[in-house]
Amino acid sequence: MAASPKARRSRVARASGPASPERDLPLGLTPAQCRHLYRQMVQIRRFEEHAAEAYAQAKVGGFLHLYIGEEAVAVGALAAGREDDHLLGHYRDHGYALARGCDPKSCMAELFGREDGLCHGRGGSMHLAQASRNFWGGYAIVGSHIPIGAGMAYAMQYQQRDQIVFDFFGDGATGNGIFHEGLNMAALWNLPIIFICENNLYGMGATLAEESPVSEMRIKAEGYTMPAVQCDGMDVLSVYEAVRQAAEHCRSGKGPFFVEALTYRFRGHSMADPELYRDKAEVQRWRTLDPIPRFGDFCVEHRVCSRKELAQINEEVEQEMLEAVAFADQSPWPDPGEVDRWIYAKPIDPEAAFAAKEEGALPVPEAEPEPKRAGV
Amino acid sequence: MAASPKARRSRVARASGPASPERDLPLGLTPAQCRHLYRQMVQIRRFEEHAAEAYAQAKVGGFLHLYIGEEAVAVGALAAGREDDHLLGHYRDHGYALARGCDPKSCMAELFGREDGLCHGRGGSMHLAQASRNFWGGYAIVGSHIPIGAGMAYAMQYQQRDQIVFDFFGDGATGNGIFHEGLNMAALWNLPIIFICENNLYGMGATLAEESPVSEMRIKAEGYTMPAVQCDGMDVLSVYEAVRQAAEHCRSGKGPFFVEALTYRFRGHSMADPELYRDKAEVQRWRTLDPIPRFGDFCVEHRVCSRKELAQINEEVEQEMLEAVAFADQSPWPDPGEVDRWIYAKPIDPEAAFAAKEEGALPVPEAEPEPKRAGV
Amino acid sequence: MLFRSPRPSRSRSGRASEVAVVSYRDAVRTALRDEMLRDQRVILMGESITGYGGSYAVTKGLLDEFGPKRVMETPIAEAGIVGFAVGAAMGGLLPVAELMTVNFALLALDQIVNSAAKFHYMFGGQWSVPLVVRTVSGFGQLGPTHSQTFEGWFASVPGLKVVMPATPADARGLLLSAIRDPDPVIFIEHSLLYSTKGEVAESEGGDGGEIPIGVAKVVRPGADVSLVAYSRMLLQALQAAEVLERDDGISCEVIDLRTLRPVDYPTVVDSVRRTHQVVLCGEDWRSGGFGAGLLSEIQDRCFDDLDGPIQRVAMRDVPMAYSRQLEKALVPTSEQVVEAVRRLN
Amino acid sequence: MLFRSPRPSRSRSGRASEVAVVSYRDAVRTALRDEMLRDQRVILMGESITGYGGSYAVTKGLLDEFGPKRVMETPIAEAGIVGFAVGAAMGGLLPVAELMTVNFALLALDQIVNSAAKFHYMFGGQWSVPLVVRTVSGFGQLGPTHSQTFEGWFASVPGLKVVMPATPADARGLLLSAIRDPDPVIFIEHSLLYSTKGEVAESEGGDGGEIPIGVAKVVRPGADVSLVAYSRMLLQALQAAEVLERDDGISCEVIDLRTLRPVDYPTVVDSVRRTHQVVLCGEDWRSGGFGAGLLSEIQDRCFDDLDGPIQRVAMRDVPMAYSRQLEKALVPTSEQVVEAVRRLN
Ligand SMILES: Cc1ncc(C[n+]2csc(CCOP(=O)(O)OP(=O)(O)O)c2C)c(N)n1
Ligand SMILES: Cc1ncc(C[n+]2csc(CCOP(=O)(O)OP(=O)(O)O)c2C)c(N)n1
Ligand SMILES: [Mg+2]
Ligand SMILES: [Mg+2]
Repeated sequence: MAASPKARRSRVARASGPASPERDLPLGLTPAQCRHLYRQMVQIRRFEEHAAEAYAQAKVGGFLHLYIGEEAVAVGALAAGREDDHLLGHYRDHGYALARGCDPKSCMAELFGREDGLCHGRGGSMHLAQASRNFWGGYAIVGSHIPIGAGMAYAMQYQQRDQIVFDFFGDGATGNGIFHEGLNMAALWNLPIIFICENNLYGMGATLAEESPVSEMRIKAEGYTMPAVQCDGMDVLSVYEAVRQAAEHCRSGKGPFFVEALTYRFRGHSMADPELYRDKAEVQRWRTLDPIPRFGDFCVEHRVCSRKELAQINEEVEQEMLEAVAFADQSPWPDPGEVDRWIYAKPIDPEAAFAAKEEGALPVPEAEPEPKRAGV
Repeated sequence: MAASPKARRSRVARASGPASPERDLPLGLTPAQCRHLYRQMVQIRRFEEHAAEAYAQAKVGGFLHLYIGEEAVAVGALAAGREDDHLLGHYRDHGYALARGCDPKSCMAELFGREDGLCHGRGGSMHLAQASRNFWGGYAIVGSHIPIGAGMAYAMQYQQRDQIVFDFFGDGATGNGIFHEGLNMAALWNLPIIFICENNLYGMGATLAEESPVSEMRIKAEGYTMPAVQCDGMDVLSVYEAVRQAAEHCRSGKGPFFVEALTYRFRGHSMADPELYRDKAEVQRWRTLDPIPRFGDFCVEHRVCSRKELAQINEEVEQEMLEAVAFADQSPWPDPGEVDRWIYAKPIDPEAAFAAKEEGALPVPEAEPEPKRAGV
Repeated sequence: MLFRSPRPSRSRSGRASEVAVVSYRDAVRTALRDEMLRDQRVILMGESITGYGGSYAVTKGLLDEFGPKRVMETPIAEAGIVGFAVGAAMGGLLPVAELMTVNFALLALDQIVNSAAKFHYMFGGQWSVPLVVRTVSGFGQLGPTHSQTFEGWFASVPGLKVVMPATPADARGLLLSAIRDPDPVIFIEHSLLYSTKGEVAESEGGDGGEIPIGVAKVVRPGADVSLVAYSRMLLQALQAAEVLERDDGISCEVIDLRTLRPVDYPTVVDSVRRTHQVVLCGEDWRSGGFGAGLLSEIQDRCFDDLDGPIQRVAMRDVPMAYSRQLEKALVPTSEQVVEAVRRLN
Repeated sequence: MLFRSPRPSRSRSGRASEVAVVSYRDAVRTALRDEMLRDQRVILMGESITGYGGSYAVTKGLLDEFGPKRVMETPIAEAGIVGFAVGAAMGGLLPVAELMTVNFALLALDQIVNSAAKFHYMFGGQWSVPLVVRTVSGFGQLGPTHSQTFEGWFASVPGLKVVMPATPADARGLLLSAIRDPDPVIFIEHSLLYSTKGEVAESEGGDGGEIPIGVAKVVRPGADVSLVAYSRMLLQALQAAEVLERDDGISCEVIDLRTLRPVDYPTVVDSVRRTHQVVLCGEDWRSGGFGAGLLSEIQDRCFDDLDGPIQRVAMRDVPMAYSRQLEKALVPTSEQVVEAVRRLN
């Protein structure tokens, strides 16, 4: 039912562009950049493999959605933007966090529900976020962050800032009305936002054909007069190229852009998924397109680094992730006495106000340190 | 900002097709049919003019949305279907009711909030409905009846019935996510439903350009691989032709069809509308395209009837509407003692059940006459 | 007319029911299956209910048995799903729409409140909407957006019937009633109950087996305090009742409401008039949760019968946190039921 | 940084406020306008709020004054509007999103509950969502889908602040507070109050003028019964108090809650401890309406102070009918408040 990897890839324009002078690298990339891309993909992979292990040991609870197989999308896309561009994604969010440079320690601690987690254990795996890096979080109501991203883009436009918004979501999200409401607004107001649709052929157990009468998600953007391209989500350079084009478009004030990355998750939808709805053989076929060895081969072929150097990166990352797990293991639990902190940024205390009123003083609301917002 | 009537009409394929042998009528229409179309448009016009008067006299309360100017859409569209096809529309619904053949008396009584109203005064102007004519109502949450129509179409398909669904809504509804969810499902399951979008250039006070990045609503359907045509909503024959094609398509099992009728409301959005957002001159321009005199001229030119006969129809309709108002005026108010009737089709009485339990008898739920549903 | 209802063939109604011990999950599944066998108008629709088998594996196997026309995989479009199901019901079918969890039901709330609940009334009784919306509440480190439960909201809407079974037997019997009911029924299961087991009378293909909507059940008779609960909190209340009997010699009457709209007040009031003390046990937020409505009505009907304030056990008013330690501090427990009773005594 | 907050130029803060008699509608409009003058980060968005001037004419003229970047006409997309406003707030703006009526807010409930109310908590306090959602409740032959009011639902959600002003002065002062508040505030106006008038202290461009969220007001002191009301029901309660004073010699203390989350319980409890009798006045459905939550908390805090059951005046549990005669039979009135007090005395 699902298109074979081969058939789908043939629709994708292969990464091309001017070769870099040294070593023949495309897209003006430097070897250091290539090594960085490779390292980030390995980071995500190893982070999640450790997370899966921790889940099996009941150190991670609730939902755990792995990005394994799709690493090229977050890594390629974010490399094409700036570090201060705004980033939102869905619950399958470890890749966004790590590609944005969040510390794996704080990410892992969040999965473990610990105080040192990015969100102090309040959010968990689905809700990683780090405002200081303009990573505004993983969102778990499918599609809900699509208009939210558009709103952030509006705030940038309004304040004449040149940051743009990266908004990642899945093929399944396009069946929800909120996707359309968000795209419509982005198009109406010409907002600087890249919609990045990770088309991995499934929305949980639903196949693409069950979700959508069209198999190409980019078609859904075209109704909003939005430029839309597909790229090979198993090839970090293809993603990089497509999103670089999108980012230029957005940053120059030309409005929103839609990028569809054709990709595949190698693991189940979440750890609870028995994967009854797809063939093992299909998974195997896609595994042959694994973006990590594929880009590793590219690096070796283009003399970015040797196999040994790749292995060394792998080893460094493995160390880093072992440390992340150890850190998370040792991080304290959040204090249950603080469970009602952060309900409000400006808490209200009617008892105090009443007491003050009794004493004749008017209740003056306390000025609190203003919580961080992007534009300020 | 809004396109001029002329510019818009030029995009519309004019009604054509094989001429009828006698009197050169297009689309195989008979003179009797033409007179019927004319009469129905006049009925809607005069019904609403009387309703507006009654509103000014505070006999009609709440919201009153007039269809005046758009009569050709409901009349042309419903003439292209069968009487047992299913019909749903939005709150601007007097046209649907009358074009489906509902008695103006019961319609007017509903507007007056009387017991003899189609819905016994419970619904009011926005919620006319007559299940016995498969008119399933006017709906007032914008777009909400779009998936509902799709669901009815599914019920027809499932039961292998050959009725199709007519689902009317406005341009404004296409900005709501529910529109997309409904179209997506209709396309996915190849359902027999005609989506009829009355593009009247405004969604309440919002202009088309404020609501949508594309000015042609049919474009929004194309993303669902649904055939979509535009027609001249000020020309009953153009609508008839487009919807006849759509109905054939749907009835033969080829799936959903989208018809965009380019039209204009001559009156405000509702009676409360001060119409600050549009030019009087624009309204005047559109009034020159009034579908009633226009089709009257057509009838005379094609020797369907004489001017005198047209005047006679007008006179008959006027009589009918005076009777409708008199009927509504004399209809009794609903009994306030019955205000809690129809909350449930099968009411539950815990007191009775408890009493029965106390006496040792098991509470057996009463079998009630099953309420009407379309498929049964 | 294409179908008759109920389809008479294959019916074994009238036959004495067999009793089996089954899980809550299986009780729901077999109720769906039996009703689909009995009446061709019954269809299922929802997200990941076919190939995946349902996110809690409730609909596993039903696609294979009934095919995609009757077990429909839908897009992730909660409002559309309920709207579509309303239309299918108006068109003559008996749809059972699954919303994966009650959290996502917020997206469909307009269709539930303004369509399903309203049409019978607003169109003057011309037709009704025989729809079942099945959904699930529950928690377990699911985080802030996936741990909520909104039964109080549904239960405040005229036109809806709201059911929350606690046991496999009630899950079956009430689901049969819900599907056969001409009105829209919100049927809320509980993720932490799916693997619990209990005796269920099976009556495949038959007409019987219904447990009536709107009838509460005194699950454990008692003399001193009335514990009013539903869904998972019934188990907490029963546990508390044992502890209180054993350690405090307090005799608790435990009532399983089963239906939240309409509430079987006669059964509740009858109990309160005997015990003079009440603890209401729910899992939604304390401020304005379902228990608040219950409390309001009980104090109105039983003011002079009450020896002390009606107690409530409910979710703490916090958005919910992911971390295990924090979650523990928020969710209602049987210990809290015990404490509430002790506060009264 | 492009903007400073508050924009200091043009500010006349510190100047003694002038007092004028204005309508509730104008009080809302001028509060919006003044705050937009004071702080460039404030933007408005909503359906038909520009050329049309707002379906209740509240935003009339603001497009002309501030232009389409600050007064944004939106598509008919309630969920999108609130989601967008949440994002704009995260991006540094202070959006005031209008949902044309609270009935349509159901379409946006997910964004209100799972986005606006949750983010500060779920992301561990990293940022907040300084959003105001303005919407309107009310009735008047608007029929079954357009006459509802859901304040009880909003008020049950941790993370939200919920405000329902009854007077022009409170409409102004609370709206200023709401816009300046870093948390999401649901600000519910009432269509039947727009033309009522009252004294309002104007302080254009200044920093003052706030009325604090979370503080109730004793509008009429009294000794015998506490009437707790908000929004339009405040007027009904005041009318009832007059009638009861005149005809029955009963002295009613009337409290305007003003804020529904968090509720100013100290003020309510203080009153109840003096009067020993309470009538709660609301317009949402009796079963599980806002008053139920209020009642639950009051009986908990004041059980021993109460001389009789807490009374409630509320909407009858019916989906609402269009016909004038039927509507009259459903909506709460001052006569019902009088009757409720008489039931207690
Ligand atoms: C509104 C809503 N409905 C349902 C769900 C349950 N759910 C979580 S993920 C998912 C599938 C999403 O698929 P897609 O958008 O393709 O993303 P992918 O998981 O494939 O990356 C579903 C149905 C949800 N979280 N939110
Ligand atoms: C969900 C929802 N939002 C807002 C409204 C208020 N409203 C009623 S009609 C309308 C405009 C609809 O425009 P369109 O669909 O173009 O239909 P038209 O009135 O032009 O025929 C609006 C915004 C509503 N009824 N429902
Ligand atoms: Mg997917
Ligand atoms: Mg329109």
